[in-house]
Amino acid sequence: MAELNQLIGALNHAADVIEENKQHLTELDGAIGDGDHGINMSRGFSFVKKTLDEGGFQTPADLFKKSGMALVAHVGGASGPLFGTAFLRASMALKDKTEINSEDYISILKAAAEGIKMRGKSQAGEKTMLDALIPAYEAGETALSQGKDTQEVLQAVKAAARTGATDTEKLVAKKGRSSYLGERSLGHQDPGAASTALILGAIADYFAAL
Amino acid sequence: MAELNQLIGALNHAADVIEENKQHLTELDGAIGDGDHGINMSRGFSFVKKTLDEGGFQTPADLFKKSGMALVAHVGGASGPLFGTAFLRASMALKDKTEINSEDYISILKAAAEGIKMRGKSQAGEKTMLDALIPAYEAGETALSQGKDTQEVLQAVKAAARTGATDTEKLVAKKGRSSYLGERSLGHQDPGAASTALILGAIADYFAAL
Amino acid sequence: MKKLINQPENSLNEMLIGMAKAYPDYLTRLDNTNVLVRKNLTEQKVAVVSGGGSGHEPTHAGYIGQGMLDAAVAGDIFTSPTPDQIYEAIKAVDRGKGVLLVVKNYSGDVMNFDMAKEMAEMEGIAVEQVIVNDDVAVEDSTFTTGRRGIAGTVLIHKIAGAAAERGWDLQKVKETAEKAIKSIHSMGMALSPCIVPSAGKPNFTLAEDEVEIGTGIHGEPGTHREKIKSADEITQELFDKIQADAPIQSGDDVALMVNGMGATPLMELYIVNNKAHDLLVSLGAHIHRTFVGEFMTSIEMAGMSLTVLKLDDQLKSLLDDAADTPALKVIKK
Amino acid sequence: MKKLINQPENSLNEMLIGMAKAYPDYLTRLDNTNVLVRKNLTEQKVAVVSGGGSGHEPTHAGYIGQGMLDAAVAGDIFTSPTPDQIYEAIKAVDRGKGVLLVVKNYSGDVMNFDMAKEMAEMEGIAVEQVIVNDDVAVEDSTFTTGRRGIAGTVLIHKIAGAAAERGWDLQKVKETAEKAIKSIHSMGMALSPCIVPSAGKPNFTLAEDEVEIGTGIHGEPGTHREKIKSADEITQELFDKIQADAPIQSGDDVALMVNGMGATPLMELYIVNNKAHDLLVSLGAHIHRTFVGEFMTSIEMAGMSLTVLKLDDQLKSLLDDAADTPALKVIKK
Ligand SMILES: Nc1ncnc2c1ncn2[C@@H]1O[C@H](COP(=O)(O)OP(=O)(O)O)[C@@H](O)[C@H]1O
Ligand SMILES: Nc1ncnc2c1ncn2[C@@H]1O[C@H](COP(=O)(O)OP(=O)(O)O)[C@@H](O)[C@H]1O
Ligand SMILES: [Mg+2]
Ligand SMILES: [Mg+2]
Ligand SMILES: [Mg+2]
Ligand SMILES: [Mg+2]
Repeated sequence: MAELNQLIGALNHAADVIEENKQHLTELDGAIGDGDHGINMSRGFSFVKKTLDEGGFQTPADLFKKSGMALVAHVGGASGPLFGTAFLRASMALKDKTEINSEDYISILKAAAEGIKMRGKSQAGEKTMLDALIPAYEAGETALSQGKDTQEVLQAVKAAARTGATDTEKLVAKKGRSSYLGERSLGHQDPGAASTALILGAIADYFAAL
Repeated sequence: MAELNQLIGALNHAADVIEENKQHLTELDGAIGDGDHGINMSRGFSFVKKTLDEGGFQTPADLFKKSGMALVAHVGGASGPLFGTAFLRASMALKDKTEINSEDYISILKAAAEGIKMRGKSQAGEKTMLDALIPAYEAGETALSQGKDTQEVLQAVKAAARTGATDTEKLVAKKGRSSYLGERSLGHQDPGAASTALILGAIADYFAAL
Repeated sequence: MKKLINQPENSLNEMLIGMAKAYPDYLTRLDNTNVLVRKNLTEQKVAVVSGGGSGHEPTHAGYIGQGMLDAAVAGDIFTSPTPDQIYEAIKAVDRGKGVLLVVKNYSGDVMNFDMAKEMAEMEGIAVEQVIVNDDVAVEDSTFTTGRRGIAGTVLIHKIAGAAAERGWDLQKVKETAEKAIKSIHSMGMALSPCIVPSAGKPNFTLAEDEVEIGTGIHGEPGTHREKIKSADEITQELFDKIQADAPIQSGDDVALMVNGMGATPLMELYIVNNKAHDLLVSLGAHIHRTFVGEFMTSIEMAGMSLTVLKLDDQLKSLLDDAADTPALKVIKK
Repeated sequence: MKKLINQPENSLNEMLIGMAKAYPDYLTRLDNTNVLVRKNLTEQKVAVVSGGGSGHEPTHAGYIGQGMLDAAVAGDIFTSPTPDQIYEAIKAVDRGKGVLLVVKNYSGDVMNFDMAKEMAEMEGIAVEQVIVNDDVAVEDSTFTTGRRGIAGTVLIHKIAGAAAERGWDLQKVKETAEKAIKSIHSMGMALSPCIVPSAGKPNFTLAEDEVEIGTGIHGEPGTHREKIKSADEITQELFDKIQADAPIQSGDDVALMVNGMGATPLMELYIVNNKAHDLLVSLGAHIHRTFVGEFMTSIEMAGMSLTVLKLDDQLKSLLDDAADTPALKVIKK
């Protein structure tokens, strides 16, 4: 599926998409949180881009590790440790692989989700980024088991993440800042789920366009 | 011109007129001061009314003294010590007279003006209550020297005070809070001059209606 | 947005420099970080570190000094600081007796402090953490994020700081802070919103005759909105909510805090204090100490919060211990 | 008008009760007056009394205590107190060594304090008076009322209070305060107006992009209005006006105060402090002490004032003397 250079391209594209959606993410967070999710993500991913520009990565694992460190150090808020942990877990799952295939992609998404669960003491159905990420890797697993090709797997992940994010509107928040609203969080999309769907979508789009 | 009872009536009427003009005086003060002159005067004169109701005055001097003390203790701000001193000086000027004539009236206005000058370190032309009071007693002196009767003297005082107050619009404030505005105080009537004209007008009206 | 700032993105940095310049005897900035550290650290004591998003000044750095904090980590405005920053603070103040982190219960703060704790522990530093969750406006539940930490946190700084200054060990300092956290309850309200400089517009709106009850310190929605009432009625409403949660008994000793959110004048806080005292006294409580002022603000939000801390003899004496910080000084008699 | 009050006409009274309840160790209310008096008056010292209109909290009563005021007389909001009240304060605190009145230069305050002084002198009490007029926004002239007294007054309380606490006699306390008054200069600005509760509406209006430069502490008009600029530019503008009036020379020792008017958050005051420090340092001044916070407010006006006090050795050491009051504490090192 991808070598180091392509992974760098994919992450760069994801960072651009986050930047384009800064305002949108902030508005989502404004409705049920403190209105900074777009700002946090844009700040964090601008440092990811800086890391990507500096280059010098040994392996995909190294790439994810350094990107994850950039996220941990610059996103702040709740999403910083969560996306950071997700990237660091992805890195650990890759060990010293030099390129990754679609199976690897799904297993790093799964490892990322496990990391978020651990760090956030959270699980599916609590109206968080997990509600985009878990359906996404599950859809990927299904596609793989049906023998779909890489592009199809990536598109299945993208579509499921998007649907998962949209469906968070039907959930009552149990974790994060929006949980303070209880029932009042219904009818709003979770910003972290939205940014997760954007990132997974950007990765799929990048490889589709290669 | 007046015995104790009529003086009580006149002061009562003056207090009512101040109360009716509370808002107006406050607006004048809002333009070039701190917007409390009506509030201060209304509070002070409500205590004058209380003093008048309690009664038990020995002489006109006693009446002015107790009213002056009420003003000193309840008006506050700049106008409190000034109107208070004015009333106390009026009281001193009356000594133990049991009734007062129009000459007495003019001389207590003059004594009041002297008290204000001393207390306020002020003089004519500085855009203060003196610019209503000084022309008022001067008009009264002229009327007296022309042999006018009591009602005519009172009306002359009223008219001159009114004109004096209006003419403060043409003065640059040199004393009191409005002096901080310098030239910006031009075009506005001095609130203390306005209240002085109201009081002297109310006294004239009271005796005219007897 | 009408503010005394320069470029919004420089506000945090300029504020930290401005604080360091204001209090050179108390604190100093750790190079290349948003960490302010106590000058003349007391050797041989547990260090107490707190932090969180900025915009709550004087919280947190205002409480650096004798008997309170050894370091404060400033995040961006209303955004938790990152683990690397917290880690730098821990390293800077550890004197070999360990470090207590006082964290407000927000997912972001908890997770970032958690990661920093892990990083410090990997370096062999003993770190413990307490989570302040005094806001009774939010439902208490172990299945959710639970209650927010608000103004009561300042009194936890005071108590943990005094315990550390006495030379107690990390475990005892932590247990004492946890005891105080169990006994502290707060509830706030807002009259008007606040503006995060980089956002440039208010984070919520209220009608001219409306107040929000139960607001957090970032303008998070509260329990409900209502028509504005008298200060006495609003104080009663907040107090009842606290009382429903943690009933005051006759004879209880308490500390009371009336905290201003930023734009509400002291005059109004004293009027609220007048009523809050009456309510406590009518229940038979003894008010050991009263704090009225701006302790944990929400930029320029108008509003206030009430905090009631039940005291045993130990907590009383820790509150009475000397403290010498820019924003809170207790002079021992 | 959105305020945490009950009946507007009760605000002053409820505020005073609320203060007395908050600080029982520091002050007590004189029966049937609006006077707050220091608990445990130091015997055998000159008493220092201040006061003025309310709405400037923590001024004046917040400065009652060791090393500052012995009594504070509260007038109605933005209205000078009356002579009878001031007289009661003087009588309550005189210990036979005389009383110094610290008065802000407003016609009303000056005349009411004058009358009270006359009343006390008739009773044989030695009374002296100093008039603070630090506001360089107003032209200085002996033919007019002259300059207003604003936030610098708090530092005069500190200095006069320290001098009295040292046991100096009335004449020396007065002369020291007068020396400090000659060396203190302030200038303020407003971002938004304030509302006197009994008036119910703002005392002036400013457009969304407008600020008023040179405003007094009652929302009195300043020197001019202008489009809002950066914090650095506004600080520079106020500072230049102070500097034009009382130039700082290289090597001068100064105290700097950045005072918040009520609604302006501490964050912004620190940003201003950052710039003000730079300006002083660039002139070669040595900043002996910095005060950042709300010392003399204008109810809930947004804005700030700068105060620069030039110090000789005597004033430095008086500023450094211990003070223990609700709103200002100096712990002697
Ligand atoms: N415990 C948690 N587990 C998983 N995701 C969480 C948790 N807490 C918060 N989140 C995610 O973080 C997002 C908010 O991120 P952000 O706004 O950047 O941080 P903050 O809430 O601190 O302002 C939420 O929309 C949610 O998806
Ligand atoms: N030194 C003075 N001499 C004479 N009158 C004065 C002096 N200072 C102020 N005044 C009068 O007082 C009036 C203001 O009174 P008021 O608003 O009640 O007090 P304050 O200015 O303290 O709010 C002015 O309009 C002016 O007429
Ligand atoms: Mg957020
Ligand atoms: Mg006035
Ligand atoms: Mg946030
Ligand atoms: Mg006034």
